[in-house]
Amino acid sequence: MSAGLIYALTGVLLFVMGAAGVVLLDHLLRKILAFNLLGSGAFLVMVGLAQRGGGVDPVPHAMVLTGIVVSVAATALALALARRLLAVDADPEQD
Amino acid sequence: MAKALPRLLVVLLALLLAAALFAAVFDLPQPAVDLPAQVAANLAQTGVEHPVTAVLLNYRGYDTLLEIAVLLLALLGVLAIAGKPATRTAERVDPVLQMLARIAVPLMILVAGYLLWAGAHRPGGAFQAGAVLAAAAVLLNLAGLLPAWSTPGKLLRLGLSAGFLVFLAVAAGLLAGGELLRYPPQLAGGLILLIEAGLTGSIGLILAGLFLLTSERGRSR
Amino acid sequence: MSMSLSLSFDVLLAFALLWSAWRSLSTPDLSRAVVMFIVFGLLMTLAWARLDAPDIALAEAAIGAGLTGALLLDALATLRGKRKATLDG
Amino acid sequence: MLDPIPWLIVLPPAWASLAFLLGPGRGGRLAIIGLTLQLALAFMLAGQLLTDGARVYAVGGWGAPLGIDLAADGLSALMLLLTQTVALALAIYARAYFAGGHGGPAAWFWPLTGFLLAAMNALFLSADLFNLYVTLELLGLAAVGLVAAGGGGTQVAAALRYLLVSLVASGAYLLGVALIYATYGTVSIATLTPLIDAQAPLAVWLAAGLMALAMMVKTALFPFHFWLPPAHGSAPAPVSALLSALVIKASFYLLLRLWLGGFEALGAVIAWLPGVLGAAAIIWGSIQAIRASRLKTLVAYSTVAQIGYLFLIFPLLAGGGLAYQAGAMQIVSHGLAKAAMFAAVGVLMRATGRDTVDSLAGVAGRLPLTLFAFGLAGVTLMGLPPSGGFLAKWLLIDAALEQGQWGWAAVVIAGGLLAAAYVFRVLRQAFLLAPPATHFEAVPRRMEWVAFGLAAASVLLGLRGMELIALLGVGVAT
Repeated sequence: MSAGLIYALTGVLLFVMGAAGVVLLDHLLRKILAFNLLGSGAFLVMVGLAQRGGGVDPVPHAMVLTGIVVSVAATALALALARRLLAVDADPEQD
Repeated sequence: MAKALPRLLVVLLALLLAAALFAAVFDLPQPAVDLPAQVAANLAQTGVEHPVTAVLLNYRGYDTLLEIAVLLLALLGVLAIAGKPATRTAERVDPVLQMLARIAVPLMILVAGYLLWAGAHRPGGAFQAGAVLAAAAVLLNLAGLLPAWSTPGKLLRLGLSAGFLVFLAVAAGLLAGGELLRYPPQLAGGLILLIEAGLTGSIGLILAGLFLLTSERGRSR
Repeated sequence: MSMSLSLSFDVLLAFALLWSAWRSLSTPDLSRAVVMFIVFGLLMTLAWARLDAPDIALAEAAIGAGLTGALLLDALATLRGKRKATLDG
Repeated sequence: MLDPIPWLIVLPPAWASLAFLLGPGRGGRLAIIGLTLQLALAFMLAGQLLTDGARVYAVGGWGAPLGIDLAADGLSALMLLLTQTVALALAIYARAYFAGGHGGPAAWFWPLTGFLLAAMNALFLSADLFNLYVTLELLGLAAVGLVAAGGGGTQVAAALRYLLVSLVASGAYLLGVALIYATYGTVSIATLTPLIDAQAPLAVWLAAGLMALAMMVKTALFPFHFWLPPAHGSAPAPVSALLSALVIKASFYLLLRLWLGGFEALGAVIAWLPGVLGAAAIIWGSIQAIRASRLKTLVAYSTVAQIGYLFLIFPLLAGGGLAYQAGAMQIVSHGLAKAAMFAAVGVLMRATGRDTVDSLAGVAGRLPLTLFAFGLAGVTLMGLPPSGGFLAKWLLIDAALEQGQWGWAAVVIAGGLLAAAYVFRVLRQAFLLAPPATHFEAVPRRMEWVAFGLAAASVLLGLRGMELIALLGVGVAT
């Protein structure tokens, strides 16, 4: 078993954990955490499986770099929305 | 109680998916296409020596162009929902944190410069450099040395979009003379460095903005 | 020998990743959850280094663990503050 | 000769970022100039494809699988034409709708819309699975930003739910891409298509399942439609129109592209499933639309129902008849009709100052043009001749009967009757006499004319069906 395969399998479990978490958890912040786990899982699968034979493949590296940036952008937007929702709920005049 | 059954179903589905994926992982054939070999074979024409940078800014540079648009878009989204800035009472600022920030921030700017320059030959590049710049801005904010932002002015908007605009201008310029994002090999190194420099600044500002636009720490009224 | 040693490190790291991920979803205290998530991000940095992906490791450390962590902590502080304000008010 | 393909991708983000530079509330004129150019480019592309056949464009000059390829065929040209047409009309509408306002939802409408179009144009032209992932994320964030803009409580709640659903779906799609790359070493659709057959390893089946599921969720197919009515129902009218007419079609387009491209050998096994879900969507969405008390909720549920027709084509694709053409026709006619309907609803809400169906009494006398537009759009949704909707449904029924699958034909007919029920519910209310003290706000005439123009186009589309089917005949370049 190669390192790539170990991390790919870890990625599978992280993805599944995150997906179930987004559906099952109630708190918005937890849903956002769960989505990030799901994303990290997919990234690990991508790089891990491409390198299951042991070599290094720069193509998925570049894809995951893109993915990480997309994911932080989405997380920031989600957090901003969550904050706004709470601000509106707490103080309806802000609407 | 009524929710227990669907929840159980979700967990079961998740486990089933995990099991199927495990089985799939152990049953993979040898890929028909050997992309790493092609990446290496054409590296000399890309203008950079580091294969990841070659993929990111030359072979698949179009992905990166769209990705910067994603970042800019997230910032736009945050701007679009911003309400009236909430006011906060004066923050206690930790003097140790403040001293740390004064020492660390110049260092971080140096590191960002190095990462940008290093990207052509070894690990590093615009994303990492921009992220370090953003981290420096966040640290300054936490130390009470940089106020949070409200609506950005014209100059800041220019800074935020400059990286994307430079990238797009290079793309359009190359397009006018040939094909979208097709660098002439002798110019590729210079153009990629130009793009990366623009991206570093804008990525730094955008990532910092995602924090500073939502944070209420020391927001000026 | 060193092969199996590094593989056992990988297995250990894999368990640490799964454990921190699980804790960040399951621990009842939200701020602990965020801290566990930042730990997860740092462990991911190690994993990328083990996968010979230093570019991703750098980005993960700065963006994944650093910036996302700061965003989450700041959001948490605001959520706490708001809740307190509504309770007091 | 000018190549429209790269310019269709470069133009929208260019005017979007310039609009951002100009500042809050600015950029409307820029958008209309940009969209006019884009519409001309889309027509040019369609003309070139009709004479020279489908085309591949290698970004960066590398060519797949090393670089990213773009591909234009009849279906992508049709989607591009629809998108630029509807967006240009809605831009004219939005200029009037947001006139005078620089804050709230108007502040960043133009840059957000520009990036939304950038994402759609890039998506319709991409032939690379990972590049498509980036366009999907771009599209999702732009759409969420547009829904949330202004920051009202219900909007933000709807946007957050929309964002989470969209992100999880994108994550599933990305995992699918990772599995495909692990199996074949490439993400280029053209390289993959000949490699995938029914003997493909389990990873490819899982990838196909994950990606198809992701696209069904993003298209809001029943039972994944739950996020759509709040998001489309709470946004400002021009935004609802963009989302309902165009955005959900983008993920459907991708599903169709994957189904007919790489995954054709795999899809045949479960083609009945999207069909059944589509049938359920038609019935469920229509019933909810009939019962809705808010006008925009009614129209949003009508979208849920109309999406269902798109999925009826999957069980019919493999057999005889023109199911593929029916699907494309439904995309275009619903796109025009739903944009018209939301535009009309925006006028009605502006005039009455209320958003319930019951408050429409007396509207017929005051806003006959807008009501006529609503009715014409309704004709398309019901599938009455000579509308585009009629042609789409007629082709569907024809394919179903030719293959002996008469059940699908029955669903199409039932859906038409149910659509008539909710359309006439609105019209009947509008023809009632208004209570004596009712006050109507004045609404810019331009908004009424845009709604009417779009609705008329959706009806007249049926007369130009042959041209569209000819364009669709331009197959994928190899």
